[in-house]
Amino acid sequence: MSKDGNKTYTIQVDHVTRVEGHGSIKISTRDGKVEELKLSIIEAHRFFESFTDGMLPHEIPWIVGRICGICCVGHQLAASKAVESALGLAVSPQSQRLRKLLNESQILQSHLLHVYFLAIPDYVGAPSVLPLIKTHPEVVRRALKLKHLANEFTSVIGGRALHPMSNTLRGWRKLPNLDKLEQIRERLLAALPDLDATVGIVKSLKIPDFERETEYVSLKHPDEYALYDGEVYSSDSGETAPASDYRNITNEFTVPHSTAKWARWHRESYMVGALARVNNNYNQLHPAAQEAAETLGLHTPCYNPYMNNVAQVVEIVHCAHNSLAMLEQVLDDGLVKEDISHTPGPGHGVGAIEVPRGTLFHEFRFDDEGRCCGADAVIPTSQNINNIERDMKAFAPRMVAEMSREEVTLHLEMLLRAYDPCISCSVHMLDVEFVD
Amino acid sequence: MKPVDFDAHVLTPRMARIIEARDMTAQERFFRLQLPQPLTHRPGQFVMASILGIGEAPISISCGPRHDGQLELLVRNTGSLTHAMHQLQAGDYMGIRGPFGSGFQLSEFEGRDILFVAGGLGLAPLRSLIEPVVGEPQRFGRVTLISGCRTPADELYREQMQAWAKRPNVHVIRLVTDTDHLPWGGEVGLVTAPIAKLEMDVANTLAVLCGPPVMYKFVIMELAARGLPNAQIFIDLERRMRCGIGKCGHCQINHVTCCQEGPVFRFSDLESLPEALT
Amino acid sequence: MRGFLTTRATVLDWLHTLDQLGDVFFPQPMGESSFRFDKVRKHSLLAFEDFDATSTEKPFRASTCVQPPGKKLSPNNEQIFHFSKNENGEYQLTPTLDDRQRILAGVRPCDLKAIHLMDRINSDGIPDAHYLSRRQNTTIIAHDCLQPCDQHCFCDATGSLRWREGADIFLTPQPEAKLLIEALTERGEQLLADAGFTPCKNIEGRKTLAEAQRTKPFGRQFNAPLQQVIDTVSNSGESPVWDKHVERCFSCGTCNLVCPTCYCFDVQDDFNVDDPDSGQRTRSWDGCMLEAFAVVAGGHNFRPQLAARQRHRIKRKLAWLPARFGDGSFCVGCGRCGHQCTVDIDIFDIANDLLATAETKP
Amino acid sequence: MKPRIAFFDMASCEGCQLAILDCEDVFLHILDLVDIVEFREALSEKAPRFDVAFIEGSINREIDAERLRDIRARCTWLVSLGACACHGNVQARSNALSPAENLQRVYGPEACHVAQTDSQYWPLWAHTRVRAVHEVVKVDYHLRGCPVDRDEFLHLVKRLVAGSLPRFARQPVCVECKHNGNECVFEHGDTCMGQITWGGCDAICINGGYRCDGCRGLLPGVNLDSHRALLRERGLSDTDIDSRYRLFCSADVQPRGTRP
Ligand SMILES: Cc1cc2nc3c(=O)[nH]c(=O)nc-3n(C[C@H](O)[C@H](O)[C@H](O)COP(=O)(O)OP(=O)(O)OC[C@H]3O[C@@H](n4cnc5c(N)ncnc54)[C@H](O)[C@@H]3O)c2cc1C
Ligand code: SF4
Ligand code: SF4
Ligand code: SF4
Repeated sequence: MSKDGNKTYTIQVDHVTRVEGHGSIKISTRDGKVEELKLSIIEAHRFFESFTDGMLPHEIPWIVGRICGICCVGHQLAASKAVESALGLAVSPQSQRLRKLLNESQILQSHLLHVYFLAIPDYVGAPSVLPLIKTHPEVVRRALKLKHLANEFTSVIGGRALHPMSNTLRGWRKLPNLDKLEQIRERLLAALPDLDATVGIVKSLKIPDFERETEYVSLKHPDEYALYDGEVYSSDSGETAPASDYRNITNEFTVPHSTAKWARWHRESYMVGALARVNNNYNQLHPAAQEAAETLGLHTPCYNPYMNNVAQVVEIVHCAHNSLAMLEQVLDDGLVKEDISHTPGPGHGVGAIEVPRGTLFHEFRFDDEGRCCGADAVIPTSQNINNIERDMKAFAPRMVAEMSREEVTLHLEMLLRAYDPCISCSVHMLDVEFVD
Repeated sequence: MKPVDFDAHVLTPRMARIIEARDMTAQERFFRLQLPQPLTHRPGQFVMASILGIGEAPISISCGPRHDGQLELLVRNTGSLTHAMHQLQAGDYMGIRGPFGSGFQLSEFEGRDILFVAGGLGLAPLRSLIEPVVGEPQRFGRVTLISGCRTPADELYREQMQAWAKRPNVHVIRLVTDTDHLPWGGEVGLVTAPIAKLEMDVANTLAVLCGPPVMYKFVIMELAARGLPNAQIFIDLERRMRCGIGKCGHCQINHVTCCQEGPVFRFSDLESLPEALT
Repeated sequence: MRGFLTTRATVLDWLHTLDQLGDVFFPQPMGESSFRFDKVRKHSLLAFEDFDATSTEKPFRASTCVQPPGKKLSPNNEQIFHFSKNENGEYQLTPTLDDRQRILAGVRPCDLKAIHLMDRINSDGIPDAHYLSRRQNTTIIAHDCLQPCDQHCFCDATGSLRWREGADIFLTPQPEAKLLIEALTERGEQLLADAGFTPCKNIEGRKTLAEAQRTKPFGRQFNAPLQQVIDTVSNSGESPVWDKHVERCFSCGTCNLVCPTCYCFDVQDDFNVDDPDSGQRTRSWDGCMLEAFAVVAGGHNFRPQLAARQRHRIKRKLAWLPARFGDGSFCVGCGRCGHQCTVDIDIFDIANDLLATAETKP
Repeated sequence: MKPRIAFFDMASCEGCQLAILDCEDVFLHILDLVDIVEFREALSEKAPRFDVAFIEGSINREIDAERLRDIRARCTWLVSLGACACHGNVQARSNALSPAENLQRVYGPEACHVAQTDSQYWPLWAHTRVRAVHEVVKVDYHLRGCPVDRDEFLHLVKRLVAGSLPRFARQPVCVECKHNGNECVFEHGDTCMGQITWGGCDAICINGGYRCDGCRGLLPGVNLDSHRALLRERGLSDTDIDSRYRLFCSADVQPRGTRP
């Protein structure tokens, strides 16, 4: 029975806080039944398709990072891969390794931010991270320390933490400083106990008990836990498809209450992101990360979307250990200045990469002069949003029956935050009809 | 290179306690400071005044030489440091370095008639010379002060000017360009206006000017019209200054540094400095 | 004073041992084609001068470093003092004087003269403690040039090519990748005392050998003797030459910021976020070509026109400071300003243009 | 009382807010100096009034402009945070097309029609033109760059907290590039916008091996003719040059009549 006396009400949460970008949730109930539930994306559009027009190949990865600050590295790398594929440019093993480091540094940054700043406050009943400074100072201090380390990690590899400039087509304009890489390695090593403590905190959180099975989609790679490279895998079909097939995977469509587009593949909706990746590629996680998953009670396949935050912690552990191993290799091998020249020309290419929130696709086309004449990007959040609304619709009747209005609101917001949606991106997506 | 002796504290201020702070106008705040040791300054010199952590700027010493370690400054709110200075109260501290600059040699003024022309805030530095001159009437000749500002509300040191005016041999002309419908006992016009009518013993008069750059050209034209030689005119120049010791380069005017050779110049010396009065 | 003759390789090893005394700096390659005056580390590539242009070893021919070595004596963002409050609530101010030993090696004659001129500036009037503290704890190992470093060089024309004053040790390239090493001061003598180099018996003969090898004429030459250049620039007030040379100028200040005899600075205060009662004052390199350089409170700009700022810059080098110090040209002819200016505005061309217009005047 | 500061985001990548969250090492100390009362990306709290409002992002719709006017009325100082707020940034490139064309390009003709005719949705969709913040309300300070420089942000906050005023050097990127002793980009054959771009970033892109693409906007009164001529001499066509100037739209909207 509803704790709330009034069973007929409408909750409207505009400008949901502690998410990237602007979303709003509307739920109307009548006599304890959910009449309407809508997840709207109210972010203003930024019309990215109009701005890649006419750009030179090397400018694309640099500029499309501006789609989203928090996933700027992911956009930069996806675009680099797409443009390189369009122009047939080779990337050396050294550059590939640096790119993987760059990507994992950003996954660390982003997951830490979301787990500590956006998710944990909900679980301890705080409106934000600020009150935690008084109630849980050691947690906040640890969060800030880890986040700072992850940022500097990105800076040392990429030139700065946001919109890094050192990576370009084919590789590095200016190689990272080896002394600084060594320092980062030492600091990462020293931070491993802080990761254990992070696992400890998240273990103590009471994750809402809700399950809805869906289709889980992520990249898959034969040799490693797929983050930078791989083909697109579906838990429904159990098969992979090449990234260039992304249009047949995402099947984007528009709904009027949202400035972001929606997606579906084998069923009415699918999920991408940390939980999808852990579900699909559990065996390739670093042993320390598998151990963390054990500790945290994350057993695959896991159908609870709230567990996405837990999966993020598992990935934090994975990326830290994996980065350490890669850093050691780089320090052993040293870095050599490589030829990264290229000539702009015509071409068409697609690139896919795993970013914190899921699989990101970029596609570009260049005319005979090497100027961009077609661009498209499908962002994780626009793939997830459909699934989120369906989760909400599935959970809402139970919520309305069992919880107060405040709790309903909180649980809906928490669900949105659990997905770690990047609404900015979802509206900032690229798309143009292609002129073949 | 041969070793050179230096003062390690040359760019590091000493802290001075504010013993009096009050707004003189909406834009200018008056400070009286107590220094650990007296500055032993000459009239016309300046100090580098600072708030630690905010910044430092040249500020003219606006009181005559004194031995009690007190120092008076008048600060106009124009930017980042002076804005912060306007929040300072008695009991707060200011950093002080100096005194710097040439200043005036009192002996040069002995027995001479002196004409002071002050535009706006220019009265503050001139006051450091007017005070000792008015204080020893037997040592100096006739003193005339022309002080102009925008409106009556902007006038500085009003009571003190009224007091000076009561002394024998001191003549004070106070002007505003606009009364702004406020009560006003002085005249209306520019500081240049009274010069033509002044009683003046041209051979024995020294003129001392301080005000905004635009003022100088016109005052000098009037003085020239009265036949006052350039060697008898002193001008107090303003430049950007960052160090006060002739190193930061900002105050350089042709081959001289305003903070060392200036800020007070004899006008005849400025003839070789074409940039001085731009 | 004594002299030695030894191979470059030996000198290199010796330089590496000097870091026990303090930081050792030497020109080293950076970027695609530039050099940086940088700390000598284990695997640093040091850019020596060669006796003749035949050496295939790379990179031996160093062009001037982007930032001159003298800047190590007044670094950008140099701390002047730091402050904090003690328990009694009183401010404590401590001037920051850097008296660590350091060695500037591989300093070319033009930069050596520039350091000498900065010594003059900083000892003049009220001495600058922060510069002098560094300078007096610095040993300079200078290195002769037998060929102009690039097409911008005009050090000979400004009287810097044969400059020796200020160096403690002087290196002169010799055939077969050897160097003549001379102690010029007591300090240099001490430094060389236990280096174990082979003494050179015929120092003068070795110097003559190098002099004979020197390119002649060396670098660009003014169209008149230096004194005439100084006189002409000194007498050039309003001139169309100034306007001509700023048509393409960006007022970007690069020419100031790379010049070894530009020393203007701006001052900044800051307090610490974790303890707002503590903080520091620092100074950073400024430049008279920048628009805001001569702006005072209220917004009045004493040099609003680009041409006036350009004239100011040139006249400081070739008129006012020479007049004030009587030490010849304050432009040492290193060519950096013309080289680094993206639109090729060059003090050398300006001086020659002023000479030409002065000649055509009746 | 501690100054109350608030952050608001309009159309942006939210990177500038992140750049501020990136002050982790000093974050707790900043909180000793100021009260952060709104920061949607990190907090749920909301406040009616504040001393300093930071606006991130460009103004793309009338509903955003309304929201901005409301914020202006509730604060003492208003600061444009980052290139989007200062001059529209990359999304202002869409200003070359009409709003309807832009909508059609992204969402297709049908959705474009619905969006513009269905009153339930049109405020959400009604894209006008991408505007900088100072085109809508008075702006006291501009924190430039894509993203902003955290040191400049700290400087501004510290100065306002201390009762002083922030000062941002009005000088091109070349100054900081030379402070760092970098090799000029022109030296290795590429071209750079450093000479005409507002500095304050410590020339970070050149330090990182790239060039300056002008994300901080044109320095007022720069010699643009000379720059264009120089790029032409370096082999760029006028199309290339325009495309470069428009990369961050830095040459389009100049903040004027406001404190630098
Ligand atoms: C010898 C001498 C004596 C002086 N005596 C006095 C005195 O007695 N009383 C007094 O009040 N003042 C005096 N001044 C003036 C005083 O030094 C200035 O008002 C002070 O330096 C302002 O500092 P600030 O930090 O408050 O202003 P700032 O923040 O430095 O700004 C001051 C003004 O400079 C301009 N400015 C600053 N930076 C820039 C920039 N980057 N770009 C463009 N413009 C800029 C602006 O127009 C601004 O209004 C004297 C000056 C000199 C040289
Ligand atoms: S470097 Fe060239 S463009 Fe820049 S200020 Fe100097 S002369 Fe002008
Ligand atoms: S003016 Fe130019 S050539 Fe002369 S010393 Fe300075 S940088 Fe070198
Ligand atoms: S690289 Fe760019 S910013 Fe640096 S000096 Fe050259 S033009 Fe200026």
